Amino acid sequence: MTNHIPVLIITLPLIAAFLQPVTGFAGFKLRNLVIITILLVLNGLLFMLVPDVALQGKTIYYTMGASDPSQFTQPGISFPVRIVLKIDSFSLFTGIIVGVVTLTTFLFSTGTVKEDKRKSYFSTLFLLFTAGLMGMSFTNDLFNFFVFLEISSISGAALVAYRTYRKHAPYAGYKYILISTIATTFFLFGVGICYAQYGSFNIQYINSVLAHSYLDKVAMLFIIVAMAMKAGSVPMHMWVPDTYAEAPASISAMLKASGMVTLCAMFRFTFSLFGPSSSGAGKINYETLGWIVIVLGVLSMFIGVTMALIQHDVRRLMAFHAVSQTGYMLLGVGVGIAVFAKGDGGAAFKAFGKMAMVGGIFHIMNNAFYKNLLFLTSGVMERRFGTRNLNGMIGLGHRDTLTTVVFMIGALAIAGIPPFNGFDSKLLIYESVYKFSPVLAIIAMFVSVMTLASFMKVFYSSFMGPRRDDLIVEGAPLTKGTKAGLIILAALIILTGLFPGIIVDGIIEPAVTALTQIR
Amino acid sequence: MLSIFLYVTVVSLLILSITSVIYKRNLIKLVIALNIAESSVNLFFITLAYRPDSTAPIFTLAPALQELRMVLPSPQALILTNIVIGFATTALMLVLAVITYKNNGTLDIRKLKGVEDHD
Amino acid sequence: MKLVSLLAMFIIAGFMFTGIGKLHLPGDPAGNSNVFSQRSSEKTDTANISTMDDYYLRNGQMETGSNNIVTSVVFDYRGFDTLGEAAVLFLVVTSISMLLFSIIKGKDLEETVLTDSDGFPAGMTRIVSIGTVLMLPIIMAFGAYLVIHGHLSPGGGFQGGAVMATGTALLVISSFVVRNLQKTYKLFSFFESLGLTVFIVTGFAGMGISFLHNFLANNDGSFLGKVIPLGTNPGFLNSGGILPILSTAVGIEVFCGISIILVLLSRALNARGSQKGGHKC
Amino acid sequence: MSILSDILLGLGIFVCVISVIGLLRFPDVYTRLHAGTKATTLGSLLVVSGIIVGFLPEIDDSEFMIIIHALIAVMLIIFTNPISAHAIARAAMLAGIKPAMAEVDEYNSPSHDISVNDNDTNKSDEVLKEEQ
Repeated sequence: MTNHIPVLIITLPLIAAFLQPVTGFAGFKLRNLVIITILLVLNGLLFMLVPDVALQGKTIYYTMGASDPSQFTQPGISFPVRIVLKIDSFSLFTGIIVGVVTLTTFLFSTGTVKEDKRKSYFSTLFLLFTAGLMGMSFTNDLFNFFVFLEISSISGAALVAYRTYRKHAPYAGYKYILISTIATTFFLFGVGICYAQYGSFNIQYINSVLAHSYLDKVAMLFIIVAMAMKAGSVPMHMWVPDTYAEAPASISAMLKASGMVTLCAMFRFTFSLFGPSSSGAGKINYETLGWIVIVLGVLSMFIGVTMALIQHDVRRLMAFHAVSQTGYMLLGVGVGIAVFAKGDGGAAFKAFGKMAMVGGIFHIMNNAFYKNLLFLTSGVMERRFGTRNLNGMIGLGHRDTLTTVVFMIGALAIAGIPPFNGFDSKLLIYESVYKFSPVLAIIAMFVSVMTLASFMKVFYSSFMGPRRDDLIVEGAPLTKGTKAGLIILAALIILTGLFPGIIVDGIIEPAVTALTQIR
Repeated sequence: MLSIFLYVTVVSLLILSITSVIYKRNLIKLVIALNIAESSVNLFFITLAYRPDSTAPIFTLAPALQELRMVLPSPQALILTNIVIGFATTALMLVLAVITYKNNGTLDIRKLKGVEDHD
Repeated sequence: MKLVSLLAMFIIAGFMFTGIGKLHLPGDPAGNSNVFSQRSSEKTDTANISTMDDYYLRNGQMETGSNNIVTSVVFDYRGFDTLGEAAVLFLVVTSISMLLFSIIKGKDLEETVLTDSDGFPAGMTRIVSIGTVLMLPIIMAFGAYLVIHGHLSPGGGFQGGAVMATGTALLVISSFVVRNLQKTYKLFSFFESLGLTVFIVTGFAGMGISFLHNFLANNDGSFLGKVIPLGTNPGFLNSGGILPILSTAVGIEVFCGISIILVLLSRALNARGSQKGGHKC
Repeated sequence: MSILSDILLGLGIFVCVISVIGLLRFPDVYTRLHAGTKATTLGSLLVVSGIIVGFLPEIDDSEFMIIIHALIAVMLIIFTNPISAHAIARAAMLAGIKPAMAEVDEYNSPSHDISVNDNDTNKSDEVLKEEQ
């Protein structure tokens, strides 16, 4: 059974979702138990793969329906004819993010989403969202990636509109699916151009025969634009505040995870699909591409944080911070891309480019953890006061000690204060980007300071101040599941912050190596 | 030049649909625009699969094996998938538009701009 | 903002218009157009093949036991895509019922059938009702034919299911109203779930070798496993391995899913809670 | 035989093109329905008969199948097109869409079993106008 792990990771949530009409009738306790078990099993399977894949650098293939599934191609032919799943260190890294985020988010949502008939639909869609994100992480087939992208975006849109009684929630869902559909149409166009030239959909095969023609660059434009649109980087970030603000708190966290996975996929397409291959003649100009990514990143950072400073709505504020944090990752990886194929034989890449990429990729993981924690605590705040407006919140620190502590942890982590995990990845980015271009590093630090200021505002206005029990709408204590979700994320933030070496050496460094290795 | 005409149609449809996404304000019309974009992608794939003087890739009642030429099968399978996904997206968007109309009393994007005001 | 996006659109359009000149001409795709010229009877024949599609055309018939190569691509070679596609449909049915059950409340969940003096439903005219009664069996039979013969002739689970769902659409527009929405929904939802479960369980049944492995094809010939002769043949219903099973499962799922969407949408548009008459949306 | 088939095909396509122009040019639902269903019924009938006539001289198994399919298609078109046109027209009337540029007396007559509320009609017009 061990060599079937890749397909089990994707199909287990699918089965659980398909059986929801049955388990949903059997009572919500059983249903929650089943889902938590499935998500725990998923995490277990993912961590089972860590010794083989991340530490020893093996690559696991799974060919659907073939007589020998662990082979990449069938005997006698040089190209894969079936759908292939591929687990290398980078996709495992993506999968671990998804696994941890879905587990904690579902634990949180057991206590916060109202338990009624529609909750069954909620958990079905949640499981399908998980399956879509897992499929996006592990598939090695462009069209299959498209299918899973659609699964995640449709379930995301439906979940954004979950609270239909709110005035604007359906419109936010509409906006999300509109953007997603445009993005997936562009993506499919890029896939079609790749297929027209090489007659295949397999990422690894296309990369091995890539000719770096003009059409490839057009295809790359389409695919990168689509991915950036879904990830919410700056020119296409208009949908982010509306959707993140109107969705339930746990779904905002899931949308954030979806953005992270899309970003990872964008990096994977940049390197593994359109990266340098052995056969190609005219290479893609990596320096230009890197600078484009860097400019997008800096714009995202700056616009995101300046827009966040003036917000009075806690969720919109956090959504703009999500845009701003995306900028850090784009900056780190962009510096890596810019020096990736420089003419100095990879000296600059070894000197600081790889470190910048490690910083950027590490920041994806850290950001997924602390941003989720912040979104979840904002859910608690919204629930307590019945509003998202910061002017209507005061003195929550007197009531909810746990929420206060975890919000503090998340806010300090996002601002890059030691000893939390945001500090480690931001330090890596600052150091390496400073060697590339000092101005960029200074901008990044400035944005970090503004982030701290913005979160101090939130903390001061909602947690400090006199105790006002008359403003509290919902005073029931948090359930065990909600607390467990918050505590797990906070513990992960502190552990990653205290021992960054283990994570970087164990997961991040192999992931970057797998991403940038030249076939 | 005539043979490239199909590709020109594909690109024109895509540009048409994206332009109407930018300029139209009615939620239902946006759905129609996205459907046009999806049709353009479907046409693109079907164009890639075409071979002259070929039959559909079905052996039941096909001509004899020696003179058999068939069009490429996998783009057809893919656009089958894409059509179903497009149907799903369209249905969900229409439902969201209906509920938006019930909540706000309008389908005009300009009047729906008040998303940012909380509560 | 609009000007910026329009400018970006024009840049992308420029890229596309310069790009399409470099695409291969329609009717001149990659691969060998004479794939079948030297076909031997071996099971996996790799000579004279340069692309994935050539492989499908040349070996698909023998490997999957299906005369229709498109079906064998949909359900066998790229079966995982089809699983995802079925999941998309399930997903959208789930989300639509989640969203619409928040609108349809109280009395809208149950509705009595209004009939005229001769027992036909009121609302639409007699012409439409009689036309529906006459057309419904033909539509259902044709849909079932498409589903079952998916591996022999053009068709398959999705197309057949959609054709069958047009029968539901006919019932809806000719005002054969559903008496109890909850019960109908539960019935359809059960069968939809059943179809998907059959699909995925069939996938797991081949798990001894690999997920979605076509373990029934080219067997003894008693049950869906007939070894079909190479090349053109009249088509045998009991060939195709797991393809007919998957096709039927998908057909049931699509029929029930689209029916749920149609019924719920028509009911939501006629919901009394919002406005009188249901034609405003 | 083949000349006859070509003539029939050409006529059918001509009628279909005319109906498309009608769809674009006519002012309201009812006249568009006229163009969209009646003309296409005739057009598809002509096209199908052209196909049948074209296949008649050299008849064998697969051609025979095509002819049978075409005949069934013709029968279904003849049967369903008028019914669907009727259903659409009635739905449009139930929805309160008035014919453009036409004075219809029986529209608001009390003998008609479905009465249309005038306020609703105006409102739906507003909704239609909002998109500009």
